[in-house]
Amino acid sequence: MTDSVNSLLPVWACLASLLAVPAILIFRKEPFLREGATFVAGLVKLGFVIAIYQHVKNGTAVECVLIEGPLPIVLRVDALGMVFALVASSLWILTSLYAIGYMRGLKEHSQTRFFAFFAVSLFATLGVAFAGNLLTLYLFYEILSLSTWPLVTHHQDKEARSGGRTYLAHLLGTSVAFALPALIFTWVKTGSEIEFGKAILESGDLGPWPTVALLLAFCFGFSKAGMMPFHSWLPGAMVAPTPVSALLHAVAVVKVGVFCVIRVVTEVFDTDLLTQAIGALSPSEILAWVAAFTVLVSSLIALTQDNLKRRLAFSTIGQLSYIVLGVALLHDLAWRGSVLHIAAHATGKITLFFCAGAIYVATGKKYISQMRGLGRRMPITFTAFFIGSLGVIGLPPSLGLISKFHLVLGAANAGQIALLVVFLISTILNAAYFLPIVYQAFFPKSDEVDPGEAGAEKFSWHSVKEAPWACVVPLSITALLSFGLFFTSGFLQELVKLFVASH
Amino acid sequence: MKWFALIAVVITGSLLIYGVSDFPDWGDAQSPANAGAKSSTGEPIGESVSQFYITETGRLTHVPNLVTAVLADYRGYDTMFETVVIFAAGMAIFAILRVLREDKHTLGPPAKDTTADGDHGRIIVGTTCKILIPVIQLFSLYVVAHGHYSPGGGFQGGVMLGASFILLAVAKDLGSALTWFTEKRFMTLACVGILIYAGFGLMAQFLQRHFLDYGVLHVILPKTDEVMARSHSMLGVEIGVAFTVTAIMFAIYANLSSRGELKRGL
Amino acid sequence: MADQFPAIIVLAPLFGALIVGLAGSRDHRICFPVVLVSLAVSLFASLGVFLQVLQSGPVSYFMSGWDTEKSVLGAGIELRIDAINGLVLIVIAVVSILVSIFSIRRAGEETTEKTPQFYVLFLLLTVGIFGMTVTNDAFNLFVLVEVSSLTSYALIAMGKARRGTMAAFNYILMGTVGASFYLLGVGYLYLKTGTLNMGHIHEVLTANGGEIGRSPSVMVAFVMILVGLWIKMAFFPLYGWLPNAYSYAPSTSGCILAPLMTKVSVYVMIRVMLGVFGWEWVFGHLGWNHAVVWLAVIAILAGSVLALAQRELKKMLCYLIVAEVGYMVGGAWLADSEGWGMTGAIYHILADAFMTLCLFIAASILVKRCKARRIEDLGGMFKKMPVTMTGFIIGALAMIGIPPTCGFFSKFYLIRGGIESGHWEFVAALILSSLINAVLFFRIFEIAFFGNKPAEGHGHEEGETSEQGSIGEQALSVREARLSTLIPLLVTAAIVILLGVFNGPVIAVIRSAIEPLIAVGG
Amino acid sequence: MKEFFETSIEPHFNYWVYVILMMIGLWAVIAKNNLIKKLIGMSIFQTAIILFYVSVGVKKGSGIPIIPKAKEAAAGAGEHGAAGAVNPDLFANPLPHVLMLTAIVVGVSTLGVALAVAQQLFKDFGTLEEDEILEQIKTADKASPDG
Repeated sequence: MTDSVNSLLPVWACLASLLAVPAILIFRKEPFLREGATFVAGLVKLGFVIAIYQHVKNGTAVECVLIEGPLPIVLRVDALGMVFALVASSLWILTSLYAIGYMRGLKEHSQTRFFAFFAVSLFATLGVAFAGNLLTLYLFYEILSLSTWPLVTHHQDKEARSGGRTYLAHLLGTSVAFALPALIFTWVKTGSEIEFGKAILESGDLGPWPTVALLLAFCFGFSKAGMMPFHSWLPGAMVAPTPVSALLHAVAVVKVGVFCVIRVVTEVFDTDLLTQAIGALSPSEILAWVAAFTVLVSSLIALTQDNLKRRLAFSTIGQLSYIVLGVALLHDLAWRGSVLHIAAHATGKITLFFCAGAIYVATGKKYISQMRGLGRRMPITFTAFFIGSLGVIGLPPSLGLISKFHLVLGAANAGQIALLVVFLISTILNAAYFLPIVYQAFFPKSDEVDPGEAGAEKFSWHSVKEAPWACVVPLSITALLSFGLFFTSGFLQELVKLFVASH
Repeated sequence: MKWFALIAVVITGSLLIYGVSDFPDWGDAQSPANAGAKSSTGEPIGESVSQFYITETGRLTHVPNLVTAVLADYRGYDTMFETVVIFAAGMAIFAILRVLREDKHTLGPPAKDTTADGDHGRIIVGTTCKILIPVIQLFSLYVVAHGHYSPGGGFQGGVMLGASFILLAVAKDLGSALTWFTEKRFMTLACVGILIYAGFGLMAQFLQRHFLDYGVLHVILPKTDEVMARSHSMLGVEIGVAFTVTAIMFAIYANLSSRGELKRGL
Repeated sequence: MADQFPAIIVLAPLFGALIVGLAGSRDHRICFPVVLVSLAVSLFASLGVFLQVLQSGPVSYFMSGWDTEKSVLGAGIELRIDAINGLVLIVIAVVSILVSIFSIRRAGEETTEKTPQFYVLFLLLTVGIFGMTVTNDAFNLFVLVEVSSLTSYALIAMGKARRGTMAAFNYILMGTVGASFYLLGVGYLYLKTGTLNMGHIHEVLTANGGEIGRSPSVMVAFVMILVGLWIKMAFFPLYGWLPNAYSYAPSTSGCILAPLMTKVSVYVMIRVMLGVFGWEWVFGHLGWNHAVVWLAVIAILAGSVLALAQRELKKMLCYLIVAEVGYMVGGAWLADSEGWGMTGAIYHILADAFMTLCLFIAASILVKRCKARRIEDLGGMFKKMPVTMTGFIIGALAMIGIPPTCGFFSKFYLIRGGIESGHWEFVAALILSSLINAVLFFRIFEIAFFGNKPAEGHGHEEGETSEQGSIGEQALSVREARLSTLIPLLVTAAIVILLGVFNGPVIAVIRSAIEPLIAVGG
Repeated sequence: MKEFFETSIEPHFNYWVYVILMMIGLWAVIAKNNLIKKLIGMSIFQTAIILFYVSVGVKKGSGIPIIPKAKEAAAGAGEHGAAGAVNPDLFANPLPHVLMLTAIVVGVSTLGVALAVAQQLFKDFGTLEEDEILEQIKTADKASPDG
């Protein structure tokens, strides 16, 4: 157990973005002030998060009990939450910048609504990161599902609506049907104990089969983690504007899902519970194999996708399951890898999404097959794309290397050779679905003009320029971040060690 | 529907009969209802309310008619709401039926012309009513006032008083009954009746006692003690009840018979 | 003064009704202030008495001063307020004040010159509901049930819709049969116990090892009372009167009836179960909890599925009420040893009153403003009536059970009760109904957010000026509702959230009140 | 049969009658098609309960619950009984009568309101037969679902 201090800082960190909502609504006629409000809120939020970091890095948790009673609402920041909060709040600022460029570049409608719900969803994301008990976690999880729905369906057309329906049906449906009963069951089982900080369910509380059922109920219930078979909301949600896909479906929403899974595995179940034998397997191994299955299948599906954003979506599903898989290994090194991979994948994937969006803004192209030779016209974008994909694949120099290294080591040390192989195969698959894009963009095989395209649109490659600066700058920064964190990952590693040490 | 009704009736009926099977015999003076519940060993559980009423009412209220005493004093709160129920019914019928604006669409077919009976009928009926109505009204006042000593009271007297107006409306027509007993008057009277009732209760509250605790009113009523104040106040609330009942009985008749137009009667 | 609070709660609206009745027809403008003041007095008295209860336990008030010193128990009529009905009283007062504010302009429009009569009936309805909640006399309860029923028949039949009149007629038949069943049950009890005071009846039934309680006629009495109350609260097989009655009633009537009538009936059922027959008798001797919980499960599912089949907004909400009644009855009958189900049911009474009110006010505004009886007519409402829709969404989220609204927490406690008592079917039904509600309401949100038909293409618009863009199917004349209707809506929405966030103290109060009742049974 | 009659029916004769009366009323409420007949059934139903209550209060050999010279009796003159002032066995139980006075009033009020609603229905639909009213509602629904 770590020490803890009482402070209102977590509350302010959460509220910073929520308080921006009225400002955004008030300035709905003044785009500059409106987006200014978003920025200010983002900076303030990051400031608060950094202020909390000063406590957390010393191993003290920052706690704030909002409501007491049998169902308390508690914010409590520990190292794990800190990692996630740092990632989410810093990337929000960049995404806001990018969103301005993207939305203006495409002259999107209802921008006020967009920015307002964006701010709400960040509020919920930090709420999840700082949740001090299962109930608070669930509460912010649901707020996040609801506040991102208007973002996903932003285009309001038929495709967006059906995407939105799938989105809600999966996220809300699974959380109510699986996570909520699991949560209440835990609450009942332990006599109203749902606080994080030590294992909620102690060894001997449950038999092996109930453990498996409860574990899977939690993991499928928090279906933002995208584990198969409850993954199909993610590709569906790609109909959203790219900044949404970037922040929410590479960073906030999906990471909230895996974050919840990490919390559940590490805080709800005692390790003894997860290692009870059921035949040849243990509950954690069952979870690991579900995740491994997801990793492989989603990577294979990603290979077949031509729509860039869909390919990224399936890649995300795979990467999320990496993290789940790492957690399920129940090994220190693997846990460190998992948490680091949250940051690594976030920076890498957000770069990739930014690039996809920039390409769309500049050319209107969505499909990979249309992007041949585009790298020469948009060198910055595609260089960033390359760096981002390195991060996701786990090649040096990127944070992804460090996280995957830990994961692989963890698998080896835990004696799970089969799962180690899964990691390796999927890394190859990752490379197989990312690198050709970059290759084709820079070294087109055929001529620049695709004959099929030319007939229809008379599209001229020569007119293509880089996307507006507001798009290019953020994606450059995130690319640099992904690159730079490889060298400056020390503070993250410290946090991760703190997290692992506390369990 | 018939089959459903049959099933419902059979089930309910047999359930009720099943409950009847362990009732005490009819007319048993020692049944729990009449003499208080007793355990199998014959020990009483709590005190019998019914026996308390019979043995103590004389001492506590000086009212010979136990029904009146229970109605207006012990369970006076119930009775007040009983009056409120009547009042509510009057208001409800007004709210549902009353036609306030001349609206051609809501007008039904015109009521039958009652003069068709001819003048002979009118004269006989009219004369009889002239004689009967004052007698009825007088008797109803007696019933109200004498409720302490004989069967009677506010409800019974009020209904009779209302009936006398209804008789007038039936015998002549609604219009002539309404010329004196106008809508405004009977609606006001209905309110005033409950106000009298509740006012007695409220006065007791102002004198630091519980609602409807008439005993304390002896400080207001002249020449009374605690017990007689109860007796007198009961008369007061009975009069209030009579007001409301009279008014609403007539209101119900007037609205129903003229389809809410308060013009022509039946 | 303070010891008169229990009587004042009931009397304030009564005198208000009389004043409105006397003076209202001269000048309609005095109606509303009188209504507001009298209800505010009731609220004040409710709060006062609730504080007394918290400090020094249940409060008894003997009408006509016939307390146990001057007479025997049961000779006079006793009002009795414990923590649970203290809470219910506050809810009733708050709900009725909010509805009265909502009705300022509405009542005049919907009742054409019968405004004073409307307010008289409105206040008498609250009198009846308050009275049902405070009384400790089984027969007095019947009288007050009739006061509230008669007024609600009239409030429903006042509307112009002829289907409303037919619904009111059915309601009268069902309601009268229900009340008569109740009366009959009380008669059976009186026959066996010789008293009408609920506490006294309980004493007699449990005395000497509960030998009187074991007789068949007491069982029949319980069944009669239960069936009577089930009709009043529209529990599953007996719900037929409710949907049409509430959906075709004038909106102000619907808004006061829907949140209060069923909820108070459920409270009365709980009071009869715990206060008259007792925990041990109902769950130990009778032991029908499995059957009733299954019935509740059917009620929940049937209500939800029927709601799904509706295309009219208000009717959909009415079927949801049927489902919610299933929640409460089921929760009350879970009979887990720590009484979590009962706690959840009581908390849900409070929560559901506000949830229903929130949705009904919002639905009434929508129906009125844009003539949108049907769900499809709500296209683009979020743009045109953002405040109303915000209220609607909060109410809807509470119905679905999304934290931090009160609907989530009540479901939470109910599910806990289900798990502890091993009624997994009830847990499953609750979750399923949550999911159905989610489908139900998000169908509406989608239409309200984005218009009726999907927009053509991507809806790229020129800047901010044309934000309404792709939605405009409805006439643009639809604007936000009046302040007098928005204020109650928003206050209700705020309560829905606050009651959820601060559920802890409420639950603590409920627990402290029901724990002794459970302990009595052992 | 005779034994059954003597042990079950005879001592409970009033109660049997009330149940039968009540079921007649319930049958009419559910099964009759004409709304006024339904209301008549409802009244029978309520009246049956009144019979039940009044039967509860009966004591064999007692008189009406009016105690002449109440004051003197209260003062302890002991005209009627040995132990106390008044022998309760000589007077019928007043409570059921009071309750039924209330129930009668409630019944009358309900009937009044129900008749008003029925009259309104006749104004709206031109008939008081339930099936015809439902038919009209159905056809109106088909014509314009919002009506």
